[in-house]
Amino acid sequence: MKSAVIVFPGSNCDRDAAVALERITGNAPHMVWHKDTDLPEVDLVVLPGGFSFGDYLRSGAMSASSPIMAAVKAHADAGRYLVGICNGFQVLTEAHLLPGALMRNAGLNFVCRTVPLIVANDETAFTRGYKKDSIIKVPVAHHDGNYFADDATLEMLEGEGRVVFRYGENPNGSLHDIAGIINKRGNVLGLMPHPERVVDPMLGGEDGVPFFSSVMEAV
Amino acid sequence: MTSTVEATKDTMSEITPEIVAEHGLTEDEYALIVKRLNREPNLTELGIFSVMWSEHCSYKSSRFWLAKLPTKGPQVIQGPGENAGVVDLGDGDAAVFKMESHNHPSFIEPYQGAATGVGGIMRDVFTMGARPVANMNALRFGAPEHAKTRHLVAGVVSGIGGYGNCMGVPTIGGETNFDPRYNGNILVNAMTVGLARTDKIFYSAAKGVGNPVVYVGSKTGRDGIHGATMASAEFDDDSDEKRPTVQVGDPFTEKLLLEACLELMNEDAIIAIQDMGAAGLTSSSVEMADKGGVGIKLDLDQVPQREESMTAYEMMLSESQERMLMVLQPGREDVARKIFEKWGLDFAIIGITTDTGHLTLSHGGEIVCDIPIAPLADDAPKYERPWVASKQQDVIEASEVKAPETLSSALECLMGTPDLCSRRWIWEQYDYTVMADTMQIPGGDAGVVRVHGTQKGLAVTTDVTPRYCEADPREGGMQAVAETWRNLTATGAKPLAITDCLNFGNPERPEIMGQFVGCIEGMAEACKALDYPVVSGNVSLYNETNGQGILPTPAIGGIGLIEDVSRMATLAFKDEGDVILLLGKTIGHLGQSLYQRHIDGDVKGAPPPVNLDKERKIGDFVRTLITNGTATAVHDVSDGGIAVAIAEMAMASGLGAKLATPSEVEAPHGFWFGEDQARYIVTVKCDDAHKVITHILEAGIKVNRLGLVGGNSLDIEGDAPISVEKLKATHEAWLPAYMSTN
Amino acid sequence: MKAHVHITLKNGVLDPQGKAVQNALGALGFEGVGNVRQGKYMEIDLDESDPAKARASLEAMCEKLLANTVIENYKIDLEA
Amino acid sequence: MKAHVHITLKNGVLDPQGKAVQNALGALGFEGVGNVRQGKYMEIDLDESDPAKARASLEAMCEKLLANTVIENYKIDLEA
Ligand SMILES: Nc1ncnc2c1ncn2[C@@H]1O[C@H](COP(=O)(O)OP(=O)(O)O)[C@@H](O)[C@H]1O
Ligand SMILES: [Mg+2]
Repeated sequence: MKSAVIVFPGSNCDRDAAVALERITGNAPHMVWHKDTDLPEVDLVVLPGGFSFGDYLRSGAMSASSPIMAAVKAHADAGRYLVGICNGFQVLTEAHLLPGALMRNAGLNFVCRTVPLIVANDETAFTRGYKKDSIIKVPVAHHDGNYFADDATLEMLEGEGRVVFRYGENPNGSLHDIAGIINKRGNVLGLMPHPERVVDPMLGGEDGVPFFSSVMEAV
Repeated sequence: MTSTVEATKDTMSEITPEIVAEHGLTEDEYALIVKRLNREPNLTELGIFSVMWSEHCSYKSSRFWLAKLPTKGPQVIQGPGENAGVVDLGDGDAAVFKMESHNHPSFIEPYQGAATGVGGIMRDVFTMGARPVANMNALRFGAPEHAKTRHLVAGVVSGIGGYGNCMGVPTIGGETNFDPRYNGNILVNAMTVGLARTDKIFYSAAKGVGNPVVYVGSKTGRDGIHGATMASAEFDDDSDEKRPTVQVGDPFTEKLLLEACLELMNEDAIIAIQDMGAAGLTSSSVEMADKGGVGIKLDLDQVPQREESMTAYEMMLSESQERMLMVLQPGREDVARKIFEKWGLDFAIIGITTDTGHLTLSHGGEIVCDIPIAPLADDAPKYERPWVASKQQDVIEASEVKAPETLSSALECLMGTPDLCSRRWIWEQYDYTVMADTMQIPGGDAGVVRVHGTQKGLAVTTDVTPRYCEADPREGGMQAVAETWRNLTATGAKPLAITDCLNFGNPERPEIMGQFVGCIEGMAEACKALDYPVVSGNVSLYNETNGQGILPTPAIGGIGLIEDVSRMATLAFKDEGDVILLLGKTIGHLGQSLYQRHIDGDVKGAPPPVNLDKERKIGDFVRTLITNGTATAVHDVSDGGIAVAIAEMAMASGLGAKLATPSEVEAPHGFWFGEDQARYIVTVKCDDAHKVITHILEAGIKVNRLGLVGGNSLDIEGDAPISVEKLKATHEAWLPAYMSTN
Repeated sequence: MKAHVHITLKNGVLDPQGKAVQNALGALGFEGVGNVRQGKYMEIDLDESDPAKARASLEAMCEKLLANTVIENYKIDLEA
Repeated sequence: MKAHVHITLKNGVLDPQGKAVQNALGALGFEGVGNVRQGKYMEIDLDESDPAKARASLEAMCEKLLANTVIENYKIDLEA
């Protein structure tokens, strides 16, 4: 599988994502600078975690209008896979590639914690390697992870099975305990927890491995 | 252009004794300046002298004593004197690290003060070519009941997180204390460890004449002017007046600066590089020139400025953050400019190195400063301040301290005190897993990060027990070093070197100076005995309000190397049936213990004595038990004694233990809560126990078999058992409850 | 020309910060504090001197970047 | 009674957010954008109906909680 990681100024999980992708897929991803306008031909694009543009104004807002984003949208429109992790999820909502918004955590503090995550849908390209309703342990580390959408949107997400991950213990006040959602077509997913940080048994588990290997099998 | 400073003098306000005093200089110091210059300085020059000769920059009260610390060893690549210390990790890897205080700014504006402290220490590390891989923070707050404490804790913690998290550097540990002696002067000490290649380390000595001096990073504003002199002044009740000197941190810009600097360091372009920290442009340019033995000429009109009509004085004294000064190879300016522009940062050539030995500044077409560099740096005043030794305290026998109703009730009480409760509320606000190399998260003996792409681990800890330092500065200084050594050892790491942050009261008072001297002597002795040199550090004096000094707090930051992270120890119990051993001798020393403080009600007496030979022998032995795979869990014994150590091992695992007090013990509370040094709790598999005990005894080390891991409560024979769950609930409760009340 | 832009959360969008402020004010002993909503306020200097053009340009800025119109409203005022 | 509170950075205090917004607007192709300063804006509902009392109480709130007076100024407006 070929992949690319977009590097925004202030991204800081770009290396973590690259290490995880190389470890699991065997290929090092392309690292693409946000000012570029072309994407290499890849199967998966990752918008990594971090504090792009310092999280100033709103998390993900400035990145969402970066030059590379047109190519990222085209990649998604072509049905290829796109995932946003943490800050990447915030970018996806700001770019309107996923509905809703990520607000300040209900407790107002940054929260770094390994949380139980429930796999709410195991039929997506990202979660086929998990079993529905199984509980995996994945760290979160964010300040703005409190998922908000209006009632109609929530109803739609639930009705269409688009809530992919739910918190077992909600760390941030997200509505419906939402930790990750997918678009209607099933190729664009955003989640706040960091699967790329749990792909090595020495570092607190491998519960993130199926996330990446599922996509690899899907392509 | 006029060529002498004399010509501009009459446009400057005359230097009055009041102006001299406002700059924190004594009359004698001013007289010395006039003598060295052979004339009166103008205001800009006076400002420059005042920051360079401040306690913060010149270490005038401490230099004499700092020289007593051992700084050498085969592992040391760079000792004190550079932006940070450097030690060898083998295979071409080096660790670059330092700790620094941001006490006064954090008291005035906790969020920004702490944030810019973290930003500053990270710059010290990446200036040397290292990518920061771990942050630590050592915090001291006033009494929980004090009106300001909660607000300060909230602000400091979110400031540290706000900066470190944005930089993408994991914060993997620290320490936190509360004591009324910090009511008016909190301590915020931040430490950063970075990784570099031994052949790619960058230094600050400006070499060569005619080389371009380059400014990069953020623009200069009127931030923190006189921050460095403020950091050296005592507080009084109208210190609110000093507020505008607070700087606002911009971690996003610093992240860009980090990436841009590391990118440029891959090119052959930098001769010297120095961050602009305290005293900004002044200290960076003077220090670079002084170390390289050259002069420097700056054209202040070229300095990127955020505000209009800034004066030379303001530009030289501004402490705007996120800036660096570099001397480049001539001809490489464009390579550098391109990189900084890519990252959206200011880049300006603002000067040139010269052969004059002078710092020469021009502004608006006039020379506004022309002073020899040597007196600014090397010839700064150095004081051997008078000191008196602290009074020796009597040793208190355990039998003189009242026994608790039950050991378990005392333990439960202790685990819920501000001194021993869980710091989770703090460290969950820090991203400790970013960079995906964190092997031990906060909550253990030391934080551990893997050296990226290798099997090596870097263990990091910070420690000091201020109440011991006050009761006996020398023992306290030794103990602080020994405890870091022990915490590193408990993970299986070989301790390599330390950095320090020496926080004390007003050195002009002989008792305070006596504490300083005692602590340094104790530290020096421990460093020598443990082959554990000091490679960097920082001194923060005048932590005093209305004549009340803080507890003497020489915070020590230690780092150690784990050769193979698959052979690392953690403190959590592993399996039912494992045998719990105590290594090291227990007398039951309760003087200055937390038991005394919380159960008996009064802290007094001598602190536990430190025996460095034993410390080393037992630690080395424990490390082999870890590296040969025999130890299943390890934890050192410190605050709260054996009972607390075992409780921490139980809570981390959810497993309980069946324990018994050794038959020869006369005062069980002394045994379980005494804070005797050089001890570890080690668990081993039941089958190995006999053999291990024999080996320990053969090595001449005292060992007690305390019991077995198992069940879900801590159960000391003859005492009331207590469930691990209950202990954990108590342990986790205090801090979040405290922080959520108003 | 100077512009003042207010960005506020739409009705029905939850406001964790406003809520926390409201609670904190109560805990500090301030009585009779009802709903608190927190928004952003920006002062923007513009070269443009024609008010109509400035407003049009500011609207575009708000739509594209300054506000997230899924959850936020904006209001533009030009300094006379 | 409803109050509007503006909290802005004092003159000379670095505003990283405003600076980043200014750069981002430039990158998006908006021309002639000068200085941008970002502040907070709060709407607070109060039971108090006496304007003088409301203002006094709001001032206390700003001093104690809403503004960080080390680096920020505040401005209180009461809705008629
Ligand atoms: N300010 C802090 N930041 C991060 N971690 C902290 C902080 N304060 C305490 N900790 C963590 O809490 C644990 C307990 O601290 P402490 O009692 O000082 O440990 P020890 O007795 O082993 O030195 C340690 O793992 C430490 O790293
Ligand atoms: Mg310890």
